Amino acid sequence: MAINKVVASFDEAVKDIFDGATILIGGFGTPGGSPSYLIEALSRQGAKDLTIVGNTVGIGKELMQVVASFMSVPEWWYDGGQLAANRQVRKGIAAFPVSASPLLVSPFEKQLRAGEVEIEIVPQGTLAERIRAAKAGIGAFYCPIGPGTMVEKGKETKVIDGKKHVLEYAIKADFGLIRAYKADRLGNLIYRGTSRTFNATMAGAAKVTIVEVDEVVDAGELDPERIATPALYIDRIVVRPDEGRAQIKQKISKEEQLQT
Amino acid sequence: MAINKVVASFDEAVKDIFDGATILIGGFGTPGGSPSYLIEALSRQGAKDLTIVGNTVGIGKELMQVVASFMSVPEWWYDGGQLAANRQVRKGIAAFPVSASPLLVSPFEKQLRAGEVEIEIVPQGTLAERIRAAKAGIGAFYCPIGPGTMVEKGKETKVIDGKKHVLEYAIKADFGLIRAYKADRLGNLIYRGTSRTFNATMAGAAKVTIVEVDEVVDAGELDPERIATPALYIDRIVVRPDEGRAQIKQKISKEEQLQT
Amino acid sequence: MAEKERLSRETMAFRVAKEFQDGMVVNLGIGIPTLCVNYPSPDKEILYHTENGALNFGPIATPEDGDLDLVNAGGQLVTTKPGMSLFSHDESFAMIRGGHIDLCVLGAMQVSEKGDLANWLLPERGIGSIGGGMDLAIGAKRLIVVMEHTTKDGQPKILRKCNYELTAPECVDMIVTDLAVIDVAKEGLVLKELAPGWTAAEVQGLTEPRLIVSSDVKEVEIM
Amino acid sequence: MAEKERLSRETMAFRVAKEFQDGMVVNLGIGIPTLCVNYPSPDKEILYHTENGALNFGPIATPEDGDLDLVNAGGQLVTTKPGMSLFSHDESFAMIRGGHIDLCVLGAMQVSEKGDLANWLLPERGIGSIGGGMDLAIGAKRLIVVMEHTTKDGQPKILRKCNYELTAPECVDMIVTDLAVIDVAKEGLVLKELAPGWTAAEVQGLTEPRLIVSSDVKEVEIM
Repeated sequence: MAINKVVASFDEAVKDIFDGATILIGGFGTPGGSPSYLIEALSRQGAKDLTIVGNTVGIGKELMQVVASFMSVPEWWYDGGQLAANRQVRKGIAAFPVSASPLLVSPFEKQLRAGEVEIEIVPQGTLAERIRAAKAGIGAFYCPIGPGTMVEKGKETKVIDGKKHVLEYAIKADFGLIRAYKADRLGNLIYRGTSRTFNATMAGAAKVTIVEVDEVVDAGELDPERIATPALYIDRIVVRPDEGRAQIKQKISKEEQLQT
Repeated sequence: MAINKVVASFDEAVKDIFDGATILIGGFGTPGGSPSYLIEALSRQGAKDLTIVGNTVGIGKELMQVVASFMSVPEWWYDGGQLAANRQVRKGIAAFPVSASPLLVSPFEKQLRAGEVEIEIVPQGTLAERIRAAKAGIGAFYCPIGPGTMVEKGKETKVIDGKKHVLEYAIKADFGLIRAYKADRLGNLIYRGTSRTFNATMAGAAKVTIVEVDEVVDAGELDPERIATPALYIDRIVVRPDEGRAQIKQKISKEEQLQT
Repeated sequence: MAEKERLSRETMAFRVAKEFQDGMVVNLGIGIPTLCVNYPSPDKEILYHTENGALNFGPIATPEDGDLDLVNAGGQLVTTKPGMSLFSHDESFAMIRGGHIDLCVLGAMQVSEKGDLANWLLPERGIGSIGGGMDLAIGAKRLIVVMEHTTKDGQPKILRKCNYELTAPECVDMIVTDLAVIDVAKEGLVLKELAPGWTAAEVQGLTEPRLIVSSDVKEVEIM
Repeated sequence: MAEKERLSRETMAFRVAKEFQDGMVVNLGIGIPTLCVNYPSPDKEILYHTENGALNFGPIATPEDGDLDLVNAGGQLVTTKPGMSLFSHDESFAMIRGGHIDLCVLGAMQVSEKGDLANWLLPERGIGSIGGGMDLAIGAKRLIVVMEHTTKDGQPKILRKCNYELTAPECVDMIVTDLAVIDVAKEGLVLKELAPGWTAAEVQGLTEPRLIVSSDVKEVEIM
């Protein structure tokens, strides 16, 4: 039997996500790297009390209309804010939980002010490293970021080479929702531009990693030297509908230097 | 001024390596990934009391003649064994310090038996991770490899998620000698096949990283998505003489699937 | 007395960019720092790093040629450049934490006389976004803060001790404001340059800790 | 009494390969384990991992088409395969340590009744090479040891307690020898299969700890 990790629909890909699960959500907080269709499917699926882990916790569709004034906001863009708006989130673990402007208040921030959700704020690099630690089987690590700030609070510390370090633990998650450019049926992935970001970091870091791609190509079509995520990190692959792809394909033809 | 990290000769590239320095040596223990010309230059340069860090400590030219019966041994292959044979090594840190057969005794093993050098044996993955930790600014990490074995001896331990972990520290080195396939003048690198190995791990992990490549290409010729080592990790680039390149180029034409 | 003129955001960025040396790897924070990209002298080759995973990317893209898959840390669409590389988030912060960034420029809410930086949490909001600021403040080899010298209410932002939550202690090397250029030195804050028309005493009046006036204090060069 | 026939290295590898399931990621140690690559049934797609940085590589290369830049962990030249990927050493061991390898097959000097493994240090040599064995023994989801049942002197290699330095404690799940197939279970060592012509009592006589004979003990299938 040939291995084939492609599943038929976004709904099928997320159907076993359970109440109380911890979910890694890829991307940076911009549309490019966001696993939009997976997030949308999870909001339809309705699992509750989720802990979501990512650079942001998302701003949601309503705020996206506001940021559209200074940032490109395609229709297909969904982020974790959709889950918060849908009241599926119990806790966020993020570096950017709120927008820079106090005037832009996301559903998550509203719920936070009302004491309905929890937040754990983690420096961005420490967040990436804690996720990688889970992928790489590292239990915890001494990190030089955080001493002398609130990040240090309640944590073990150790002075190494004269510099104080804080002990940070791996973030172990149940599911990872990520976004890539192309996959083969085995699960090898390549990304596009800065959309690699947290997606490549999260690939393989949760018990089950589900990836949303533009295209599935034949095994052997991806340059083995360029594969950023080897097949063994990936459990399920779903292909985005054409509208998303079309928009990006148009960009590609304009931008020859960013090789595809 | 355009950045240009290319230096004219191997001798120039290694001339400031000082007595007592700690040196990362890339590769796996096979000719493909070995920074052969840099090692040879360092043996000419003569720095003493070196600590060498790598998967092996090398077997040296004499033993290479013996292993030639079951392994491809090109003339240009040098490994850390050259430095041991030259009595430049005080200590090795390696996963494979001796050959599998007790009958194949390297210069390093002879000196070890005579009490003239020291060895620190490190599990291969822990070695890679300790080198990466230095590159990534992580002071130390709790590793699940080693509990219940001699690797645990004298180290701090911690039970995380019911599993005992051993505290392992970053290996901080003065120089890294690595081997890559192509570079641009900025120091971006690509590797070829399994010769990526410890080379990519070590790139940027020492204070000064020196790379030996087959070819320097124009900036922009390397696919930005395929660059395995971004420019900021590299300090000096030296180009191998033609004989080494010719042999590999011949292989490439035979092996179309391994895309170049 | 009419309010004296302060340096524009562009002049502050111009001044900061003078610190960029040929071959440096530079990370620019959101806001005024981003503007610095326009001013290094053309004989210098600077490699810009953005924490969302690119090194040596090109200038901001025009709306027509932008690509959603190529953005900087502020979410702005940028362009490609020969010799660019792309990488994951863990790799990007390995670069930062591991000391591979030569210079970082960040905005700030407060800076203390010891170089403590506070730039992420407004107490009245109760929540803020750390982002990558902590990592950059500790990890970059040199940190320049660029900010207005005082708050909107005219209160000093350079303080004996920050009262906002810290981003990192003792991390700032240099402060460029709309009034002055100040080095954070072992002996204290050294006033190196003044905005045209301003005196050391006037700037001291808007600064909480004592400034050491450099013997060769000069005027900030205007673009 | 003439010495009874023991299983060949090929048959041992053939038996081990029956444990490979469709879609598994498998890492093979040096020696007999390497031979396993020849025997999984063709309807199964196996992704082979080698710790020096490749996944889903092809068979051993002939001397003519070998490439020095494509070797397995034993230093043998191998070939490419569609769907192959290449990566650094830290990434490769992130895969191993992080539990992404489904099955690993290693050789051994000694195995204890609790599944402790000793496979790297001969006491008489005083020094050995750990290599990646410790990482694989702990990191792989399932570990099969394949080895001769006894030493060259006829001494048991399956012991109550290993007296050589350990590779890892309690890591072995199954032992395939030239005499038997043994499961390492909670209740102890369970004898599942015997080499043709051998009795459980004979194998017990060459094994230090007590073997629990499975109620459905059968003969090892010969190729």
